[in-house]
Amino acid sequence: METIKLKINGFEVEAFDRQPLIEVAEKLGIKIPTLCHNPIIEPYGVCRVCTVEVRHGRRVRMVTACNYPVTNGIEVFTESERVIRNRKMIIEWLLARCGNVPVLNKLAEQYGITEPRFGRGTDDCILCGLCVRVCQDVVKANVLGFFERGPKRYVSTAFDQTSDLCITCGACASVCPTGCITVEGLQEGIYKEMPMGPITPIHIDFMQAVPKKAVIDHDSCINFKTGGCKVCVDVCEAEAIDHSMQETEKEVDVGTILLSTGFKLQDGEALKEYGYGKYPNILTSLDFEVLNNANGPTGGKIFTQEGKVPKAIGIIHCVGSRDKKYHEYCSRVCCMYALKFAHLIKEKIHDCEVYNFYIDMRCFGKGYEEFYNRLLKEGVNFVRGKVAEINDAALDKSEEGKLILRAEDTMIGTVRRIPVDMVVLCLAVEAQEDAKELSHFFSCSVGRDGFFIEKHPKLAPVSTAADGIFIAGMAQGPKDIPDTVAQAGAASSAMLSLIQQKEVEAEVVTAMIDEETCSGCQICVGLCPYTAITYNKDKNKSELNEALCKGCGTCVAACPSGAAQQKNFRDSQIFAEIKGILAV
Amino acid sequence: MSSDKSGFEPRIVAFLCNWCSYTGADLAGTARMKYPANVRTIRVMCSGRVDAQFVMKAFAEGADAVLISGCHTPSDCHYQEGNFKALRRYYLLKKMLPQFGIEPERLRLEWISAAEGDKFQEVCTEYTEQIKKLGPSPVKKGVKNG
Amino acid sequence: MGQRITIDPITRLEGHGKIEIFLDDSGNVSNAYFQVPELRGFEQFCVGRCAEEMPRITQRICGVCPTAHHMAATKCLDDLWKVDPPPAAKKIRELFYNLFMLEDHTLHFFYLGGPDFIVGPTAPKAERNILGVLGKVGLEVGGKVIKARREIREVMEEMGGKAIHPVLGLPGGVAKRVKPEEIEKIKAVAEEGLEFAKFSLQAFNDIVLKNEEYVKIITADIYNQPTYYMGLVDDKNRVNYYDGYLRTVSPSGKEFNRFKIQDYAEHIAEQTEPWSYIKFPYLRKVGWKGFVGGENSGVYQVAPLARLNAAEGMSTPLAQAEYEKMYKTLGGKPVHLTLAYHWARLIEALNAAEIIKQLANDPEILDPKVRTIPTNTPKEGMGVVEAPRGTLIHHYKSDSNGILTEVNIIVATQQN
Amino acid sequence: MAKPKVAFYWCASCGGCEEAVVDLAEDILKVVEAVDIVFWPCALDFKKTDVEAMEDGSIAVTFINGAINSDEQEEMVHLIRKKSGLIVAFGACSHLGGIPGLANLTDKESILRASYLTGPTNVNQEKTIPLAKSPSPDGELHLPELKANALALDQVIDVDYYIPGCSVPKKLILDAVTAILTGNLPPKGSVLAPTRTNCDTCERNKTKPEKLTISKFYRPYEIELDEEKCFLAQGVICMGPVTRGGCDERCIKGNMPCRGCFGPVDNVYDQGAKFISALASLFDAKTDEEVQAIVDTIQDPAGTFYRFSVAKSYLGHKVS
Repeated sequence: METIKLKINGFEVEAFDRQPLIEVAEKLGIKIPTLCHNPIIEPYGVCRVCTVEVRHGRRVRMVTACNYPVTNGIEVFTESERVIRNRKMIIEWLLARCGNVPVLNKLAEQYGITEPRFGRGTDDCILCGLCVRVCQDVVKANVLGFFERGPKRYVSTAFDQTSDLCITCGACASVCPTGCITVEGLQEGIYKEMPMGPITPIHIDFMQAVPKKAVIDHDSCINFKTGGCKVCVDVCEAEAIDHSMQETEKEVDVGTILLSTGFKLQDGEALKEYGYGKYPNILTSLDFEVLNNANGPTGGKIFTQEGKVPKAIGIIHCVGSRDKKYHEYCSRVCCMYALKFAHLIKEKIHDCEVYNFYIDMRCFGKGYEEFYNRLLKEGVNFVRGKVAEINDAALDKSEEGKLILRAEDTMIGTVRRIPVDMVVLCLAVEAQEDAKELSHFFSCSVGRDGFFIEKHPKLAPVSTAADGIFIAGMAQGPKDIPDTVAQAGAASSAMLSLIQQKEVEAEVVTAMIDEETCSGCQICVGLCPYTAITYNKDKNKSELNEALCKGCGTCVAACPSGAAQQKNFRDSQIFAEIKGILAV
Repeated sequence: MSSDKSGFEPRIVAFLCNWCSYTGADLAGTARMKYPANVRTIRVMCSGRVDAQFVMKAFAEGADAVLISGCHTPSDCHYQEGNFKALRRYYLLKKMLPQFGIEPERLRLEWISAAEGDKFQEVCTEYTEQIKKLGPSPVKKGVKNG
Repeated sequence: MGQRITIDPITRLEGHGKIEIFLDDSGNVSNAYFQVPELRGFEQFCVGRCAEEMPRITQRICGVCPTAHHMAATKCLDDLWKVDPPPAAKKIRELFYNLFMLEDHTLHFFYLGGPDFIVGPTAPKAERNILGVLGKVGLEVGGKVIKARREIREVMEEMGGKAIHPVLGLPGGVAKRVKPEEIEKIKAVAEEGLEFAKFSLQAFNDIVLKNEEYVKIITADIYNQPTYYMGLVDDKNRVNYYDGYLRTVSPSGKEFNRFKIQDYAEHIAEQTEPWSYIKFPYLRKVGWKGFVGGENSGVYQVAPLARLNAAEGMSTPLAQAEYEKMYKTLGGKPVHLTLAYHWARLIEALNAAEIIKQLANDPEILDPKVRTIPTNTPKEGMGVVEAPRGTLIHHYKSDSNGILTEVNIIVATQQN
Repeated sequence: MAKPKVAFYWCASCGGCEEAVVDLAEDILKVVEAVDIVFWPCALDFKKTDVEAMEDGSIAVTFINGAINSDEQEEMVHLIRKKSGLIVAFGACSHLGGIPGLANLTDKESILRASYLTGPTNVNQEKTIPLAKSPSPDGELHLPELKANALALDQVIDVDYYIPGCSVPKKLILDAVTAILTGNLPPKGSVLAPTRTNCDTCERNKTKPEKLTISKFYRPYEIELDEEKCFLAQGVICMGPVTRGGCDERCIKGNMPCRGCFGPVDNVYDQGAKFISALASLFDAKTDEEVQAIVDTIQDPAGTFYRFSVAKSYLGHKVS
């Protein structure tokens, strides 16, 4: 593209030929006021506020900067006397239509207009057309348009009816310079759905995301609704955005697989006695983690829902864990993060009373017990006993608006009643709902609690019953970050060594099928969950793949010919055992 | 061993799967839980390995009762579905045993997980009591094969 | 005290027997006891079994006449489930059954009873058997006997799985249809069977009837046993092996009664003696008077001669002619001579061969519909056939699931 | 050279085994030529005393069929054992106890009661039961004493070989005789039949689905029986998979399922229990209720799975 030279307010500047003047000025840091201009929309030059003076040789003209294409050798004045005079007039005319719009009043103030000569109108739309253009050109929803002509001109939807075409993207409202367009209920809805505030369809999931890359939310992106917008494509200098990319399925051959599907936090509402979902100031540990996060909605400040700084916070351990009603297991991580919460609260709100309700303190790791001791010194309250109930039934004025925790303090042998402003529930960690389905898919198994079962708790803690399938992290059972990292390391080493081996070690208890006595009846074939047995039609024999066999022996028991036997668990061995144990 | 009911000490053969029930029995042991010595265990890799022949052989050898124990259904089985095979054989065997004059109560199937040492203890204790009440296996009374 | 003769085991009998003969001081027979020294307990151990398995279980009562038990049991199941087999199934059963009658009668004649005549009753015991028969009649003829029998058995295997302990019968039909490609062999065998039956009668004629010695033995007084006779007859009172009415005639040849199998228990009763495991059936309405013959004793006979005595003729022309010839030769009906059973047997074989030929040429036998699936709830059923050795009755009671609760079987051997 | 002496004897049997020998037809002549038959109650007129007179071990081989259920049979087989070089258990009854072994699922008292006292045709007010010794006007009469249970031959005497089947197929008899005459015999105790089960040669085995499961059992009379499809795949109990082959699948070719007369193969002892293990594995059921519902469609498991082998099951008989 050809480069030309021009002067703005006396500064010489280089620009592309026919580049909009307002862009060139902006590059120089010269601000030209405008109401109807938005860089993502084609300039329209309707509000006239950006009027500037352009001289070319002897020719002097007043033009709108937003849509004036620069040419070589022109000289521009954005704040000349004539410009100011013209602009004043333009603003006054605008005020004659919209006398009470803040953005106009602000401009009027800037240009020293106190009492507009043509009076103040009561409309609030300056007919800049941004909304119409964004809806038509960008969003491509074509909902808004101009109607009537001359003084009666106005913006609306077809026949002034609520339009079915409107996708409630809110683009019109966001571009409207006067703020006269609002989308009813939108803000409210967004905030309710997204406790951390609205996010744009294109966003980075969270600050610590790895990889830290933007993603487009298919459901809220305008492009996926109307085919329009693509503003992001225009602005992305790296040209990294491609809306046409499709989800694809890829088949990858691998030798080993790691199942590290993580966990899910128990649903707080399932525990009725704790009133989660009923009282707004009862948070789950994850809610609190968000609230407390420096990147969170409050910037890391701890507020109650009412925006007050809490004076007392209760942290309840073992919610749903170590509880026959929910999960019998210990979730393992709660004690330590509960202590961390207490510590952070104390750090942020010095005078806040923090109560930790616990069954036992399980500070089992390196440095953990020391941390607990530190918290004791910091003045955190520890109550040994389970909270029986949380409600808001105040007994006197001082308790009003507070949450009342009732718990037995087994240390002093009495039932306590503790009013607080906020409660944090340390909910149990649970196995993923689809873990079982996944286990069938990978021929491994899950335990009663839904976590993947390791091959041996001590000797093979990262392997599963299925060769080549490994597990790590919370998918295998509750564990903290150091343990997870250690297990992940172990699992990946095990996987690597398996790959390096190039040979697979067979089970010592695999089955075997004697070809001489197998009659090919095929009864065993369908019984093997590992598809280790196949029927060889030509030979009329069942054949066993020892590498796949896990040694359960089901086929051996079922084999009507006794042709299938299991190493170390042969029929004859078991019969001898039966005889032996009944001998006396 | 005395065969009269008062001093009768039954002999119960228990087939335990390696992953759940045997480990459960192990746990009972490490937890110092006592269970009656009447229960004599045989470890198999999976309850699905238990052939009905083992049960009949045990009775023929004079067992007063047979316990088969594996991982809980439906999903605990280390081998995915061996326990179902045990379940199916169990019901069919139970239907047949009376035809051979053996009370069906002398065969029992229990799901005991690796964590249920206490259940293992309970089952053993309770079953031993039950068989004590039921009396010795009729196999001892009969003359073997004429 | 007189002398005691024990014949143990009785040989050339398809079953177990023992005879104790007591002689008085003068050497005459004072008393003889036919003892059956075994009891396997079918009437008890069939209880608890699935009714439909009876044709396959009860045939193990007798491996020489398994088809008779198989068929009696199958018919009993029809009655138990109150189901009527399709026409083709009935014909297949009847064809199969007559094949069996033909084969068994000739077996009996040549292998078991016949040696006495063919080889001669005074021949050394090492020769008084089928091998002796072969020696006497020559290998060519003997080969013919063996071949005919083998071919009949092969056809039976084709139709019923096995010749010994077939698997043909199911309540309401048969397990397997007869296919067009199989019928040709059956027809051929039917033809040969008929020739063979004729040949056998001829052999009897030549070897026995032309020999005055033998005729003397047959007609000898000691083999004259006047009793009641029982057999299955059709509507026209002709001999039938597969189905019909049970008819008894008195020692003088008059019809005593004629009844359906469902009423058998009114007419037949069984006597137990402490010295034999076998029971002794008798006519309930005449009563048990001990082991004596005559009008006043309920003892009756079954099997070929009894059947002929109890009927008024044969259902096929050639057999009818032979029937008439026999009665004419032996002096009119009824014939009480025990050894005439051999003659009657061969007449029946001829009759069976003629029936086989008829059925093999009946196109309806090829109909693929050979089963009527039972839908009624089973309770009680009875079935009867004429086994080669005589009337065979099966009677079952079951629970609603078809599991047997009571079994009563009256086998031919009991009745003689 | 003298022809080897051969004998046949029967115990609790039906005569079908003799019939099977007769069914050798023309081939019997070859056998007869090669041997000297010295005892065969059903076909030859030799008596017990003839056997007693023989020298010990003088009979080269005796084929014994039938189960043992009386003291007389027991005595007789002991006598024959003494007189014979080889004893061959011939047919399902002497091999496995056979159908008479079904009596072991009941007891002697019930058998006597059902046979002589109850039933529609028994007239027995004196409650007469046959006795081992009974007086008669002519002297005491003797009957063999019935045993408490029927036994297979090897539960009474030492058996060298077994020829299975009910009935025994022609080919097995000829093969066995040839093996004995030529001295080309497998180790003692062998069953002279194939080492694999029926499915090995069964035509219908091919029709099994890839994964065989059964959700309901039908009794043979309840459905139309497909003449080509595997019985198990039709939901009909067939003992073929747990039964030694060699019978040429005669019953199956007759379109009826196998009932197991050949007994189990070498690696299996208890045919019925093994069948339970195999069959139940195929149930399409995962809960107690589902399993029970399928089991409810199976009638008389003992009488079906042990049709021929009650005597040779681990328990051998009903125990109470």
